[in-house]
Amino acid sequence: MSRIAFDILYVDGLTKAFGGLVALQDVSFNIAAGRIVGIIGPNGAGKTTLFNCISGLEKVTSGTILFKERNITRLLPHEVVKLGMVRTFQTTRLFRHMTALENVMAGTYLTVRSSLFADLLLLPKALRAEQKSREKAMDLLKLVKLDDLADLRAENLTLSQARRMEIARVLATGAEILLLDEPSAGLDDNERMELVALLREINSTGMTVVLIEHDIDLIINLCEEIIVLNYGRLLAKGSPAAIKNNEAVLEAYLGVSDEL
Amino acid sequence: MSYNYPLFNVHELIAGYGGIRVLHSVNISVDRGEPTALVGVNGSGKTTLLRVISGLLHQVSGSIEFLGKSLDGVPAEKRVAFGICLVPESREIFANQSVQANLRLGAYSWLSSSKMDLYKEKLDFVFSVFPILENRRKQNAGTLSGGEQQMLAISRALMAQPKLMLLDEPSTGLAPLIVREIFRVLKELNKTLDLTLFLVEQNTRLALKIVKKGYLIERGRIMFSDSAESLLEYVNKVGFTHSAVENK
Amino acid sequence: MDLLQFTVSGLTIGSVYAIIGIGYYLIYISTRVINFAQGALVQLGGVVALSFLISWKLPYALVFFITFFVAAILGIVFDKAFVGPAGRHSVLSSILMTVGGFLVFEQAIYVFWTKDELMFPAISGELPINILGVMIIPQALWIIIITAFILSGLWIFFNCTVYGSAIMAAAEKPEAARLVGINVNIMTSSSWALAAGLAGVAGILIAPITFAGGSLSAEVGIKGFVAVILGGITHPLGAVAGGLLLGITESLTTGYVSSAFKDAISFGLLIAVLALRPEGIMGQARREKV
Amino acid sequence: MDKRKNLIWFVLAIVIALFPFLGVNTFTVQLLTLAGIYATVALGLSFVLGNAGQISLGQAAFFGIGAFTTAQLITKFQISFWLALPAGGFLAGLAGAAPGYLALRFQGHYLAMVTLCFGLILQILFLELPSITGGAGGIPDIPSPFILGRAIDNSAGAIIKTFHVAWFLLLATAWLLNNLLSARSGRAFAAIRDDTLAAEATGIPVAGYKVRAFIIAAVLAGLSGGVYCIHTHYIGPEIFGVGSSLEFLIIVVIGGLGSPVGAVVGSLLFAVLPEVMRSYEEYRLLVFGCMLMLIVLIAPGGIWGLVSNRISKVWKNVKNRL
Repeated sequence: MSRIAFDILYVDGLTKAFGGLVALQDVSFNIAAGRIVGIIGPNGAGKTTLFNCISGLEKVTSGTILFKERNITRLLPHEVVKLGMVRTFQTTRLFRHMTALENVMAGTYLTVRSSLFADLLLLPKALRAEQKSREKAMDLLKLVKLDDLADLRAENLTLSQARRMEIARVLATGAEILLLDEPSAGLDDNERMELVALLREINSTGMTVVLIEHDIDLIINLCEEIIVLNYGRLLAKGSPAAIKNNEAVLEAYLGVSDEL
Repeated sequence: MSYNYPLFNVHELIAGYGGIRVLHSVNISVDRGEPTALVGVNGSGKTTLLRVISGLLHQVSGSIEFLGKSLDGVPAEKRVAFGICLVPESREIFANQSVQANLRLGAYSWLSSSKMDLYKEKLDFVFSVFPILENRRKQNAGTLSGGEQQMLAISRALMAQPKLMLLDEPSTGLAPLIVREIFRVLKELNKTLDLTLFLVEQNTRLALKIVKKGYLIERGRIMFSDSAESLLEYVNKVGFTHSAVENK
Repeated sequence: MDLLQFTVSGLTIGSVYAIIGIGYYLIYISTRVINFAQGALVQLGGVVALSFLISWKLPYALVFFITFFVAAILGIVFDKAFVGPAGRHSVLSSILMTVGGFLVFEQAIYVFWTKDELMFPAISGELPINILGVMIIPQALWIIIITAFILSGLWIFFNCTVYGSAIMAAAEKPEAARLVGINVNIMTSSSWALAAGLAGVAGILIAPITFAGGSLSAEVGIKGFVAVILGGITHPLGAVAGGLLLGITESLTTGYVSSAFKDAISFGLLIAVLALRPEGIMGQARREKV
Repeated sequence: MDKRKNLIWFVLAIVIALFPFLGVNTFTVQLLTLAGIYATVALGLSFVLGNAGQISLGQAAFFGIGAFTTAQLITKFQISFWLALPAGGFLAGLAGAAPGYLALRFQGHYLAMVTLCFGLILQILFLELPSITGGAGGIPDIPSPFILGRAIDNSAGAIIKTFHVAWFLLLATAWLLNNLLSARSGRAFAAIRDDTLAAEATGIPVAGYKVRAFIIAAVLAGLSGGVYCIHTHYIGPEIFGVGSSLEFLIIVVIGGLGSPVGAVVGSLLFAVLPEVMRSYEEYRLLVFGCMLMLIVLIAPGGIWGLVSNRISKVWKNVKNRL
């Protein structure tokens, strides 16, 4: 597979403090376009806070975030999405009164344009947009194997279906990089394998995927590169094999072995 | 020390949130006075198990027995009087109240005007365990440092006169020195009081140092249980992924 | 001397706002609900008390206690039977429910008692007393004294008794409260009872000034809400600070600007303060966890 | 599918056009005119609460702005009703942006309170600015645009024409709103209602849509205010206070949140029921208050929610049997 060798995401000296509590301290790393990268770390290591900062949900205390060589440190969440970076959340966040299809159609908001005025009067522009959005959403539902559940209300989806629908929804935004926060949480072994296959397939189209995970097996299995956070600091970054044998990572997870 | 009879038994426990199952047929048995640890990476269901035992979460099926009696239908606030106390991971101290008020609330389940002597005695005991809390007794609990908050959380549980203390990740977010201090105290308490520790930890090596027996949990299933020494050996061998499948 | 006069009358009405505001605070911290029906409970307090005073000829002090208990029981029932179950659906449901409660309580008063504004006897005398050049009606003095009494009582209750401490613990961290053996349901009911009871008592205090039964006392109830938001609904002293500030602002506006725009200015003040400092004057900012 | 939908709108238009000529007495026509006016306000409020997931407890204020603007333009400036009506809607929409911007900072209970205060402020201004609103006396003698040269007339022709204005306005706004809800913008509103954070993370500019939702609702309220003033020929400040806001809230919730049909059902009920049980007038609001509480408790979808559930069940049964 050919890869474009440029850093799609570049984080430099990122620090985030909540009052006196420092959640992230001087975290720097880069992610090459087209990669599939895992972020791991013990509870409270700052993984989700990192995603919140990158996606514009939290204001950064100091440091810089570059996305496609553009400074996005101070952008609002929907502006970041507009540039091509989307995220999911630890708990599934569905538009629960809408069908699965409508959820994904909502994701096409940025990619299929219309206007409030056209929508009000049902002008041809609005009808065309509707058609296009529906087709695109249907394609994505096929990709995540939910096309037969398109008309089911989102609140009736199972957890595994809901997570796949979320992935379809974020793909619909025309993103170039996906940030997934614990996509496998609560899934059983089969569903995990399906998820891994799906993420591989998405990645094979050139999409960059970054995921936070508790399931270390899944990460080692899936990712080309792993970032380890501990106490808000970058502890290690490297290939799965290197991370597995890294003494610092071992200690972060298992604790030190000296006497009490 | 002899462990003659079981303190609590978890039998074929299934539990979760909404439609999501977190625990699948968990079986655990802990003898009185026998400190036990439950280890496993985060997200494997450790906290959920503690929530079920303490009554904050209802199981889908299965049962828990405490001193031979079923805990079915006993709400969390009543389990405290039975002698079950949970020290939650986030400490959950009452930040807007003073240290002493927090400790007094710890004794809520048995405190009455006729038992003021016992209350004073318990308070003195707790202050002897963690002298720093005595200095801070008038201070708002929210102003304590992380380590002091953990000490307060443990002390508050001690005030309830528990027989079983469930500890959820007492080391989270604390500096190594303080972690060691707290673990030293826990080991002490287990020896001197009629108190059984059931410890949930990510910091596996440390946890296995102060207990006799350990359970390894992975994705909501108990993989196996063994003496602390053998479990420690196993964990050191396979590394932090813990997975029996992956590392064979 | 005008300034002093206005300040005193501001303190009087501000005290009542504070008492009502504490009710909003208690209910909010315990159940995360703003009880829009609180104003109607103020109104109800006045009417109930009037019935006991006039028809039953009960002594004033006793009427305070009876009214408190009537309102308190109403508060518990309203929460357990209506607001609690509705709140499980959504925030909107709980808002609609308490707004509905306001309407029902208010209309019930109009239908079953009276639509008129009724004269309500003051605690003692009507003739103003001259204190240091400031003319004060006895009722104003009573209001300030009783408020001080209630506030210090509440302070002792929440800071020195286990029960008060347990109510606060259940409000702050319900799960942790259960873990030390506190029955959280009983504690939230206690909060509702205390809040509703205080609204009823505020109704008695204010009735000699605003009349009982009219819509004025309901408006006082809404002002109590403005007060607590102004002061900060997450802070125990927010209602007191907000209430006194609001009372004085109103009375100065009435004195120096115009009484017609008094309310418009207080509501505008609220919106302005909220826009600049959403957590209120004394409140602490909260962070939503994602 | 779309053709069938268009047919429904067409049939509704014919029904509205013919209704007054079907031998109904003028009193009923007037009553239904009022229901149509309420329904347009309710449509907007239902949209804000049910579709956009925001809260407004001061909707009557926009109704008032529309009514006072239209009435003043007609009486003081002798401007045609047809120009005055959109002007009222425009001003109301402008004012609606204010709570819209407040909604960016406040949610839930706070937003409820802030909009309530907004309504209270305008209620006071309506009363205390006599040069604009006529003060406590209000604005009397608002002429019907359908009778030239006479101030007040309850001629049958004018009553029927006012009915047509009210209901065609309702039909048109319902059509527009329905279009909106079935298109891209509608999904954006619904997404914000269901999960604001996820909507933002999906790239929907939440702030803009919140403001738009309030403006749309305010315009609808403003336009119906304009129709209201030529229906009653007199407007006073008391009709546009927080009490009326609560009544609109009752209409919307009882009818069924987020559904245009629900808004109409609620309005019909609210206008007609008191006439049916006239001898119990003083119980009116008590009854509606109790209904509000019961609906919130046991049927959050409102009366229309219950009915439409029933219909779709029956429809399924019929389909299965065929």
